Amino acid sequence: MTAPILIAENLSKTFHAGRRFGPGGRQNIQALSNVSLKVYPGETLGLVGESGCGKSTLGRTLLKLYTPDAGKIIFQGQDITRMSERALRPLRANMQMVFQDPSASLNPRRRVGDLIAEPLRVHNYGAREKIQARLEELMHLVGLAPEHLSRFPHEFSGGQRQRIGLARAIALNPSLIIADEPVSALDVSIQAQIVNLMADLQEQLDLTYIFIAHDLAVIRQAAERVAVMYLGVIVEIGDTDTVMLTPAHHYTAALISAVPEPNPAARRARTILQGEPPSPANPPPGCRFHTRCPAAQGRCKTERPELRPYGENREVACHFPL
Amino acid sequence: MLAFAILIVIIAACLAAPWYAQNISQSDPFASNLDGSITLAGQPVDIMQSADTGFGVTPIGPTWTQKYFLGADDQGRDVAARILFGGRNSLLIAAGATLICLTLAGLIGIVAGFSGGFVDSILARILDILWAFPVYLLAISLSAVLISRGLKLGPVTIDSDSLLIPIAIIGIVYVPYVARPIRGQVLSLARSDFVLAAVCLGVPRARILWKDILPNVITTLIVFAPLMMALNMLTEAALSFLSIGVQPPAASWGTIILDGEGLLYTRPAVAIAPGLAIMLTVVALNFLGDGVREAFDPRAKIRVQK
Amino acid sequence: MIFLVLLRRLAEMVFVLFSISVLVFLIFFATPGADPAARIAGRGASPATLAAVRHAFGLDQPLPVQYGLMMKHLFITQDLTSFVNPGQLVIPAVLQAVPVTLSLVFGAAVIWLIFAVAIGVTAAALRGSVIDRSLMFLAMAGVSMPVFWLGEVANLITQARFHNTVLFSWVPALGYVPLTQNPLLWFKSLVIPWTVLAVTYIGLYSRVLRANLVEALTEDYIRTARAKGLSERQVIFRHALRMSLITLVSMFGLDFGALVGGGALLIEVVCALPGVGMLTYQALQNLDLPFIMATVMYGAIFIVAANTVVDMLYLLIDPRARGAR
Amino acid sequence: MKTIWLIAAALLAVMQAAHAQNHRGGTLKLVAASSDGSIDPQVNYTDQYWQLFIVAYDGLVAFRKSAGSSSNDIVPDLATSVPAPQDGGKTYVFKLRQNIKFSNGQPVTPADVVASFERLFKVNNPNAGSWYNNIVGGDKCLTAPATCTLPDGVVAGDDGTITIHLVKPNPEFLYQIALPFGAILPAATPPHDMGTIPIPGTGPYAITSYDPQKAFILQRNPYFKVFSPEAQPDGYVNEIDFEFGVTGENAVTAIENGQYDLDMDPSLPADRLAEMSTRFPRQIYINPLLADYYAPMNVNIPPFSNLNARLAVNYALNRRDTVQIYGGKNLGVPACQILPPGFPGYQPYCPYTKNPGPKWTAPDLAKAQSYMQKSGMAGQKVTVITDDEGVDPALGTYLGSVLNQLGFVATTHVLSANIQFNYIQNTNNKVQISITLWYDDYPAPSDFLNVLLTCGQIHPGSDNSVNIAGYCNKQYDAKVQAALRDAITDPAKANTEWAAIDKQATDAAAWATLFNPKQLDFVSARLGNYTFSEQFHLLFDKVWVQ
Repeated sequence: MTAPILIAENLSKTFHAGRRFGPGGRQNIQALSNVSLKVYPGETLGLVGESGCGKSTLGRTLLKLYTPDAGKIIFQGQDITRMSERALRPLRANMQMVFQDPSASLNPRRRVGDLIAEPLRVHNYGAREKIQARLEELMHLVGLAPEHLSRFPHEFSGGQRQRIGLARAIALNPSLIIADEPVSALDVSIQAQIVNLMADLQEQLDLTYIFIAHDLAVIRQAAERVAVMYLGVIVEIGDTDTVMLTPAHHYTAALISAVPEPNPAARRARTILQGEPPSPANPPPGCRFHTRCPAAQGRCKTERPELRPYGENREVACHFPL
Repeated sequence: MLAFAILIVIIAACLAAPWYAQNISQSDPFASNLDGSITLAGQPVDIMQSADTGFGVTPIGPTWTQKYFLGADDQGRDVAARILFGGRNSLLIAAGATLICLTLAGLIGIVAGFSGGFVDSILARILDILWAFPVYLLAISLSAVLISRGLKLGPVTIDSDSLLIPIAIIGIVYVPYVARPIRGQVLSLARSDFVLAAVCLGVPRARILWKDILPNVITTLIVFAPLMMALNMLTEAALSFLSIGVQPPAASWGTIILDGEGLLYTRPAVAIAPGLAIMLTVVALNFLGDGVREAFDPRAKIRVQK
Repeated sequence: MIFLVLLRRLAEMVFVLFSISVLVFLIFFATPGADPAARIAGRGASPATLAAVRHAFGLDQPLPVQYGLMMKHLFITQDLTSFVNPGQLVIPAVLQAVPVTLSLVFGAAVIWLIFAVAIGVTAAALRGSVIDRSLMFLAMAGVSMPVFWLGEVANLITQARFHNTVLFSWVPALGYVPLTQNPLLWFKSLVIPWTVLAVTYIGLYSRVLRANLVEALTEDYIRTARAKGLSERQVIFRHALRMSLITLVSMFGLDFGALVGGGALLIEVVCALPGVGMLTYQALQNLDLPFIMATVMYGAIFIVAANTVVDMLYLLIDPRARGAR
Repeated sequence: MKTIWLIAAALLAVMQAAHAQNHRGGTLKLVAASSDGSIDPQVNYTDQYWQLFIVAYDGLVAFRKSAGSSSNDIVPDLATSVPAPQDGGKTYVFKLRQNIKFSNGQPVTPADVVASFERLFKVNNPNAGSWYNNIVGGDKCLTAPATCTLPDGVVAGDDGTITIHLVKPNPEFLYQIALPFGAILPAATPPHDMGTIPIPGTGPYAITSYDPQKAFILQRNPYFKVFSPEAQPDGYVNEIDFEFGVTGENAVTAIENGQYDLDMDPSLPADRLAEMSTRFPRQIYINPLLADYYAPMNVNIPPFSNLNARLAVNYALNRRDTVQIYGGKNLGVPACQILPPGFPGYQPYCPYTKNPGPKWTAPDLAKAQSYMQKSGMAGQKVTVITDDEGVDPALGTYLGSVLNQLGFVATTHVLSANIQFNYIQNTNNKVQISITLWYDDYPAPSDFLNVLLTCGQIHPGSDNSVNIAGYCNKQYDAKVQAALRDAITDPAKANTEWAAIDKQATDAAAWATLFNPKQLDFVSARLGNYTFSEQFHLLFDKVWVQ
């Protein structure tokens, strides 16, 4: 196997919410706790979990949009954890992000051409004509007409806006794109178009994706490997098919069983999760899932399970895997 | 856009003040004219009319002719011409103060909201202090100092009779009213996805500020502009009324109301006319403000799209 | 938790008040013609006498010491006296003025709330009609009038021009009559100032209320209410108005605080009401630092307190605000 | 014949007594916009409160309580007679009256007199350093007020005499102790400004309460018996209520309605004058004031350091216009010189008019322009500093307009009346020209010519530097000193000298005198026996309200 393009080692990130003496006092929300991850060139790694589990935080931390409190991020062999923004800037060309809500991630007051040209200008892509040519090429790549360059984002539909977001992300020929729920704001029919477009682009441009989603169906369609997160921790990681068909972690199983199965014959016994997920401000000790786990035992309450290899290309963090 | 038209008319009229004084009223609205007289219906009439008993002198009332159209003030000056001249100062001060207020508020709001941390805390504290300082008290205190001694700040020297003093004072006192929402907006902009996207693209902070944050802030400032100008207009009038705004012989609508206060019982037109002028202008500005807000406010736009 | 919040607010308030007091103190000493010794000593005092006065009043001490002394007299021993009327205690004078200002602001508030709700609801119910437009224009005119000017004009009409007509012959001479002394006269002497002060706020509040109501009427829950067959009036009064009033309450808190804190200065001066605003105005005219200090502190306390109360109300009304911030 | 005369005299006395009895009682209600400071008679230096102090306190001597110029005379008060100066004008011996009691019931003793003079220093009386330090030991008291004693200055004899020794002769000493500052107070009065706490006195009225936000109230002094009718007659009214917080327009209305008897503020609203004079002519009293409205010009900074510029202003000023602003020709008399009409040493003199002579007639604009040209000051920036009370802003605006017509670039700054007088005195403020008003303290020419125009009255950087123009001329000062000396021995000669000094000061044009104002009192319909003293204006113990 080739060397990973991105390695995350024991990343932790805590947010401080509220003021020390403010209403409710100061809260420390542990969004990431000792997360480790490797991403290989050319693959699509899915990142899945309930909302609030820290997957978006992980995505943003990997891109150094947030600075981790502890741990290491190694991108293309370089440790970027403590790099200054200025030193990081050349590397930014190689790692990009696509956001969930294209209407929020595109400044409504700037024209599409201006928006897409922004990275080209910042990274001194070349003269005006060269940029213009590149813009048209990009529009073509994402399936939009070059005439649309002079329009404003609000003149487009949601799907078209996401195409613009993609065009901007690929403008500098990055190697890695982290797509943070890129399709969850879109209609289902459009979702497939975007997922297909992303797959096409991956093929053409040799891209690596981290594809964040809460929708298992999308992950199944888009990702070869999947990492399942719960309360700031990766509980299971492995090939998508393996994980989906034979989940090893009880949380993964519950997640999968919650997905409506189109084929009634294939319906399995459903594991229904009890209650709300605990607050990330006050995560339970031991296995973070033990409060809701059907198989929880005494040990789960005190001892935190580490991510351990479990079968081929798979790791699970559970004392009593399925 | 009627409001806009009215404003244009008012501004034009005030700009035409010298022309009016020279060609219509034919008097110097800044020179006392205590022993002059004019001809009305063929009769010479004193501008300052002494009572038969020898007590009290009453200026001539509205003649509704080109000279002394609205009568004279206690210096025998043509009130109509003074209102036009005064309007220039009132508008100038209101506009100047608006400019200062919005610039300062924009700067403070952006710096506080975008830099966060220590700088933000300091600036937020300063805004808190200004906010809790009763507006008129602050304005009056500052005026008391500046009007009587002028301002010397390093190389900058402002004469105590300069219009810049009321402009600066009024500009400063309302800064927190604008800076607070701007700071809030910048804070939310700084956390917005498109700024995050820009960071992700490797856009330098300065460029993000310039390209992504500033245009949004400026839009907000433009929405604020007519409303602040209306507020400043009223504040200027109040300060001048308390004789700590524009200093004689210069006039503003506020000082003319003050002049008229002493003649309220005999010549109410002197005080009423500039008050109406203020009201008309402020109404126009407020309506203009509503218009601008509807044109710029994203929420309003969404509603239109629906 | 509320206790902690209050504690934090209190600390903030103390900080703000401290800064304001320092600011006032410095502004005062930067003001020419404000040498308190010269004014205490009287006209024509010789330099030796001036020096003696300066010493007797501690005005020869360094500024920080003078500041400390003043704060001690204002807050701890509470026996701060005027520079202009020697021996006059500042705090009783302020306390004496408070009922006047409260009378003024309370009455005006009652008037403006009643009228603002009536006008706002009418305009919202008849939105788009000529009545709506005229009411909103009048409201805008109310907001746009200089309040001191309106007061002058009201005085002109009720005290001079039409004083001898049936309409205004009941209006007593300007000034304040304590409620305890003669309730009827108290009422009569305040009606005009109340009205003048209320006009701006009627304009402001009715416009805000109308806008809120109109927006609320497009919300889903209102559609549901309509679907349930409620009449338009019921929709407005039971549902839309209730939500819109929250905004109004917070506006009201801030405005009320500012007015009680001395924001009614102009109207008090114009209508000759010896309230806190008038006291402040006179203190500023006299450059009577102890009085300026006391009234500014008083005003700032009210403004900050009003802010706090409004924030607290928000916490109580809107649970979402608790987690945020 | 004789009996008839006697009967007639007796009848007259009875009638007068009945008259007095009929009018006795009631409350005199006074009103003003705001209060005026301490009610300590040895501290307060305002005309308003002096008017009240003179019915509550007595000095050893007093100004006669009468109308007209006889009110400028010194009469015995707590002393049995007005002493003639001894020892070349350096010693005065007073004999204290017996059996006089303070309003707290204590008898007045020589010890009270001594203590009162010492107290002048202990409370830092404004004139302690300019008048009373002439008492032997005064200068020492000035440096250490707290421990002030005057063992060689004010000496109480066993026989009820008080002997006062002066350092040098002073022709105005009796005037200076006849003012409320010279009030004799109980020796036990605390040695600091009493502020709002009333001090017992010996007059027909005693201060019973004072709240600067509300009212100043005097009631009859139960211990008062008439001892010197010229100095301290019994009053008619039982109580004097002086209320604060009612401004010009409202005060006029209230007096028209009979709610108050008199507005104590110095000027009435100009736009009500015509109405008052036509509707209530019998309630108006006009009396000349020994006062100048004037525009001091700072002779030490440009442009008025140039004599020609000052002359130009003086020639250009239309003093009739200023009188018009003040309220019309019946309320003021145009003037050019320093001394007001009727003052000792007054000789009518006006060089700054169309036809120079004793009277101002019209401005001489041609001369003004030629002086202006000579001065070369055209285009200079000038700021007129005026206050915000009464007609003063209008006078300031008018002066600015005149300056602009002359070719200056003038603006007018309006300052609060409470600070303007101090502001224009302080040399640090670099005031070029201002509008102000000076009332006499007592009828001696030095009160204008010495106090307002000699070198000794300039205190750079101080808010109390009453020679506002900064005029300092050694030769002029010498003349003033000579006149002061001669006043002791030969008052007539001194007055001639004062007239010459007045002329010299007028010619130096350190001021532009505008006019001598008159006092207009608008009183209620019920107020009777209006008696106007030139020193203290309306005498409250003379008027009746029923």
